[in-house]
Amino acid sequence: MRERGLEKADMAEIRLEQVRKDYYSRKKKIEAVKGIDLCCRDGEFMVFLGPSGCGKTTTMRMIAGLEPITAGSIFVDGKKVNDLAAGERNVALAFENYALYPPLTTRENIAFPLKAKKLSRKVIESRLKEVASLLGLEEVLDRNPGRLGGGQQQMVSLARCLIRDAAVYLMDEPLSHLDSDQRFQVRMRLKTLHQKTRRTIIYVTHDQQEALALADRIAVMNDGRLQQLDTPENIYSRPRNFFVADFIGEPPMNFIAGSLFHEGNGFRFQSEDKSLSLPVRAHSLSLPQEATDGESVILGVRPEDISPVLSSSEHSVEVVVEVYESLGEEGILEVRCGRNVLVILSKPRLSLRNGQRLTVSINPHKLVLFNPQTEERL
Amino acid sequence: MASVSLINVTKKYGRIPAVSQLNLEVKATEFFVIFGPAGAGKTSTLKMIAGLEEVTEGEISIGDTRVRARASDEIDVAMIFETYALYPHFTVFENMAFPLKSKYRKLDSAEIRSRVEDVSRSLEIEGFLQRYPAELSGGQKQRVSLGRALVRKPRVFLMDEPLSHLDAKLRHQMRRELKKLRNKLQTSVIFVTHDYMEALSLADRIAVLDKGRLRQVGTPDEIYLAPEDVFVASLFGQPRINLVEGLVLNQNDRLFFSTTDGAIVFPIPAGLRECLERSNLEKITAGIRPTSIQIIREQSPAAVRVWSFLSEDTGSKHLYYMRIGETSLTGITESGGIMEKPEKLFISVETEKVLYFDHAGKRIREG
Amino acid sequence: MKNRPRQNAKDTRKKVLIYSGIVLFLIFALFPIFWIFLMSLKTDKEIIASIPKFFFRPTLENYEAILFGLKAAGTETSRPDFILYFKNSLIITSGAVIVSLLVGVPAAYALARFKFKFKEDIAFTFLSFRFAPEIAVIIPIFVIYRSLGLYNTYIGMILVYQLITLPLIVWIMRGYFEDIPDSIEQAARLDGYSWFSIFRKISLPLVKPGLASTAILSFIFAWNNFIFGLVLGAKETFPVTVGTLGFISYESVLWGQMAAASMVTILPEIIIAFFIQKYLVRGLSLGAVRG
Amino acid sequence: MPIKNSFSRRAVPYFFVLPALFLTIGILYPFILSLYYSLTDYRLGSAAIEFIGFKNYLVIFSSASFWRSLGLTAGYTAASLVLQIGLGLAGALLLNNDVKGIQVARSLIILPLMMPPVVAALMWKVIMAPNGVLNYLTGLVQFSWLGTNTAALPSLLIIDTWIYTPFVTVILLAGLRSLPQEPYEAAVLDGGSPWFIFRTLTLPLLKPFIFITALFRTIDSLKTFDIIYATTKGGPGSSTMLLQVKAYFESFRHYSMGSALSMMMVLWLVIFVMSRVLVGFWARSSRQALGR
Repeated sequence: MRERGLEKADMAEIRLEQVRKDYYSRKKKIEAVKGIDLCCRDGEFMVFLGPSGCGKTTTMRMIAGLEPITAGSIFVDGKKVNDLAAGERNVALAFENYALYPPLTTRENIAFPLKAKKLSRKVIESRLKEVASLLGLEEVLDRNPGRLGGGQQQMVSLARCLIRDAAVYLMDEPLSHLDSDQRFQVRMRLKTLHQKTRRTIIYVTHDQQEALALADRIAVMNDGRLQQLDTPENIYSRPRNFFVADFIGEPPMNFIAGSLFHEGNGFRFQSEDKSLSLPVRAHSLSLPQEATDGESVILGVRPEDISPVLSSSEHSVEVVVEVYESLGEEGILEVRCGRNVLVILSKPRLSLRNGQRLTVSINPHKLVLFNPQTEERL
Repeated sequence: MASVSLINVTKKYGRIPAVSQLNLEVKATEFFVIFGPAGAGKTSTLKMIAGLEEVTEGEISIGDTRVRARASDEIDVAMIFETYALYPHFTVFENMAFPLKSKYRKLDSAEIRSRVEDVSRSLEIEGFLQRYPAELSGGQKQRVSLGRALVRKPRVFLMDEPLSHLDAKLRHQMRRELKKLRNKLQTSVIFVTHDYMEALSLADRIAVLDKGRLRQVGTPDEIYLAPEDVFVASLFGQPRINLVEGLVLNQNDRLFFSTTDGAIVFPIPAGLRECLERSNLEKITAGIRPTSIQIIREQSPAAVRVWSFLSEDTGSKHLYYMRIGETSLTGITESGGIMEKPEKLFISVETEKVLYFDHAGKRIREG
Repeated sequence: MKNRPRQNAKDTRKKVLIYSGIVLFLIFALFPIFWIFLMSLKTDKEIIASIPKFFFRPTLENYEAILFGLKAAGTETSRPDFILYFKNSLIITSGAVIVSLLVGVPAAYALARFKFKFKEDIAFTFLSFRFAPEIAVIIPIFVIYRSLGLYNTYIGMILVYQLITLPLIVWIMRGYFEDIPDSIEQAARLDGYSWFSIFRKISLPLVKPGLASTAILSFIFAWNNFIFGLVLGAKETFPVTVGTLGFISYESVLWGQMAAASMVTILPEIIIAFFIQKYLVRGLSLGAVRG
Repeated sequence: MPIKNSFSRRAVPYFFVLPALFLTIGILYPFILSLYYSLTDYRLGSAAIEFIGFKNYLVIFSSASFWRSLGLTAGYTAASLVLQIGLGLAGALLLNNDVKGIQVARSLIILPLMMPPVVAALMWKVIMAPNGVLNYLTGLVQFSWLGTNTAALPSLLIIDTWIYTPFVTVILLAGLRSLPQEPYEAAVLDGGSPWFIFRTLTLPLLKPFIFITALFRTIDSLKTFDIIYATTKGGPGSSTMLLQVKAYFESFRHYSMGSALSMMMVLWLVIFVMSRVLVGFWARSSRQALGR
């Protein structure tokens, strides 16, 4: 083995072709992953994002070789690895539940993969130092995992993954047990490390913020299927379907059911209860090529694209304040407009009373329309 | 509806004090949040109010009755537990009816039924009344535990991190629902949390605890805008407030803040002058919230040149991690696009929003 | 680990090794029982045959002999007493378990839930019964029983069997009670209930499965006891364990009947043992291992 | 009123333990009595009891047969511990493989454990009889396993091992099944060999379970009585005369209760010390297994 630090070692491109996973629970077949095709490029930071039970962890475990693949193929750097055992695939994995070796000290835990490969003590020591300082673990190296907090244990697990010289680094919710301060810190370091070393990373999380912040590309998954694979920016502003739009963003996107009517060279959207009416023109994020008058659609608009205004305009609506939260950095406003409830991200410390009437303007450039049947974006 | 007062309350486990010399006065119908990091003594305080834990020293009273240890059954407060604490062998209905059947209430079954049904309708759990807790999702369990407290119409509600086990989306949504509910509820609520957003959103007043000691009591605005010390300032806001050490400079009879290496210099508001001069402070710490840092693309007189080594796009916000000399800063903007690689930027600081702390971490106030 | 993707010759070889190991282990564990079962179906002549027989014509006469006292061919005496011993065992064992439950379950609850003075000392005292050599206690009890007239009585036996059942029930049940989250009982306190009603309405129903299995396990342990019956009882109160030994006397050894008696003795235990398998580990280790 | 109230609240725990406490005191009384009798010349049937101090102890300590008995007991315990833990661990590792039909094997293995030791011993007595099936299977002719001086104790060990190995297996299996799966997955991914993993992971994690079984087995082995009474009754000669058996004959055959009880007090002390030691090992290994 060559002597080197944490810089990138091997080329690695991960390709999944129609990968499926079924398992049986009480004789009932459960389809955990229903055919996934994706390619994680060499040096890419890819995030698998989705709610719990969406198949993201299962997919990652199949890449690692910890779960047999029901159907389909997985390629690492062009080589099919379906039949390789986990130990032979040269992948490193940081487990969500740490998976530390309790009888060993932190130092021994982190060094374990290198010791198992019988690297020289000098190499182990120098890499250990580098990883420990990256994750701020120098102080706890001689303690056993049981004496560390959940966050620190998770750091140790991450360190044990990063110290390796693997083709691909898999990380399963590696920041989930950190407090929010640490999470910002480690997120920043991880991203900086990736920008420096360009290792191939597949990162699993259910936290959309984390995904947006870290990923080169995000694979949004739900119900065992890939929903969208794209850059964070596109995922956020051009969600392919209803699920992606709803899952990404906090507070989540507002959805209003209604219909489209022709107007000028565009359309006018009217909500079902007629309380809300907005022009939808070419500058919106989605515009149907053609639509019959009265075609039902779902209008989506993000909370930060609605803002209280003083005077009404073409893009404004009248609403009634239901709840106003001042959260320091920002304010969240929940308002009612007919039968629709809208959540608005606003400035903090507005003086608003419950039941107060308010005019809000909706950014016409950021409107998204969905087909209510297919739930796809128009 | 009753006030709650804690006078010099201390709680020790063995010799280790979990709560020391705590004085709190919760007014009737107030929504009072006890906030602090893990190990601050929040839950111990709540359990002492409920009579579930013995008070080592001091006195707690609800209305005009003094709380005695081990007399939790008598004191008529309702508590919502972090883990919900539903009775696993009872249905949802039986869970909610249980407090109404105790010897202190003993309502007749028609009354019990109507109360349970009313509350479950308002919480939208009327469809689950015959289910067992094991068959419910986390959010539903949370509602049932809320319902079990609401049917009682107790004098005080105690809530121990009731939202902490919900996933982020549901948690934010339930927080707003709780806020709506709170407007209807004319009862005092003592709510324990470590989530600063819950504290700011829900509270009439917040008490910040640290290692069993009270750091500050105040309205959410007071706590956020005028924190007593560095500790309180850094607990509220995400990412957390930038703490920059530096010196007070006097130039042309105006006071300036300058980092020790002189890389960032900005004026100190005139109002603080008197205090700074009186206490003769030289070394101070400036607390700059990430939101008070503006990223600007071009040079201007007020601009500071920084090296931004990383930026993150989290949808509605952009985070910039920066370095200026020996100082690290984090900034948030609502827009600005993402940098592909590290680059030089200019920032300006909203100087009127900067907080200043002395060497002991106390905030320097006007006058 | 469990399902490695690759299926190859190495895996097959490993499987063969595992299976042969398990089979060997099972033979070691089950052959004696199997052999005695065969024996109980043989005539005494077949039993003492110099070359043991694996194939023979089974007969139920040993069972008839011990259960109905019928004189079987080739045997000198019959032992209808066995029924009495079986009944004795049932009475003593159930009695001991019931007394231990009534007394031990509340104690276990207190040890699990409350903080009070001498708590750990009390708990350790229960446990120390398990450590003491039986003869050390049995001699003074023998003396006391003689003077109080408890010797060779059911009550006396039930009392002395507390040495077996009480520590078992207190220690195992303590663990089950400790498993109930504190907050559930605290919720019930705040809902306006006294400790006694909480014990009755919340805690006890929640440990029901543990309670049942613990009762069964202590039943088995009591049933298996030998020395108390041997020393403190006589024919009227001998349990089956002592009774079975009676088939071997100086005059004769009734092999077949002894085998049949053994089978009848262990049958009820084997049947109920299957029902509490899930809880077995916990019981066997007095709650130290939460299997 | 408040004072009384507070008193009754404090008393709640004692209400729960009280019945058990009474019973315990009832049981404790004979324990104390046995300690007292061991300091007397008490003989069954004789009316007068004289306090003789430590004379009984002095007598047994100067008696070769007592030391021999104590030695046999210790040797028997040590041997059974090694045999049973070794075999039990092997069995547990075997049964921890998730192959088809394993559930059945796991259920069957507990059968010997459920059996009264006396009955189990009787079964083996039949099997080990000179014309028994064991001789037939091993090809020995008219060998008396339990009736030969040198073979009797090892034969008892076989019986003991047969009865109690399932106990060790069941507990260690539960231990193995309770070990977290993820560290093993991590170790496999990290490329550790099976032996490396067993040594660095499995063994340290399993230690607390091993010590807890060792604790129970040690206590029970030191007290072995039933299986010896059912088979050899201490013979032939005194080759299987473990302490409790010796004390039984001393008291209920020779009626010298005082002397028997003094032996039991010594045994009790040995049990107490051994269990303290093992509990200490157990606590330390638990801490290590939890990584503290």
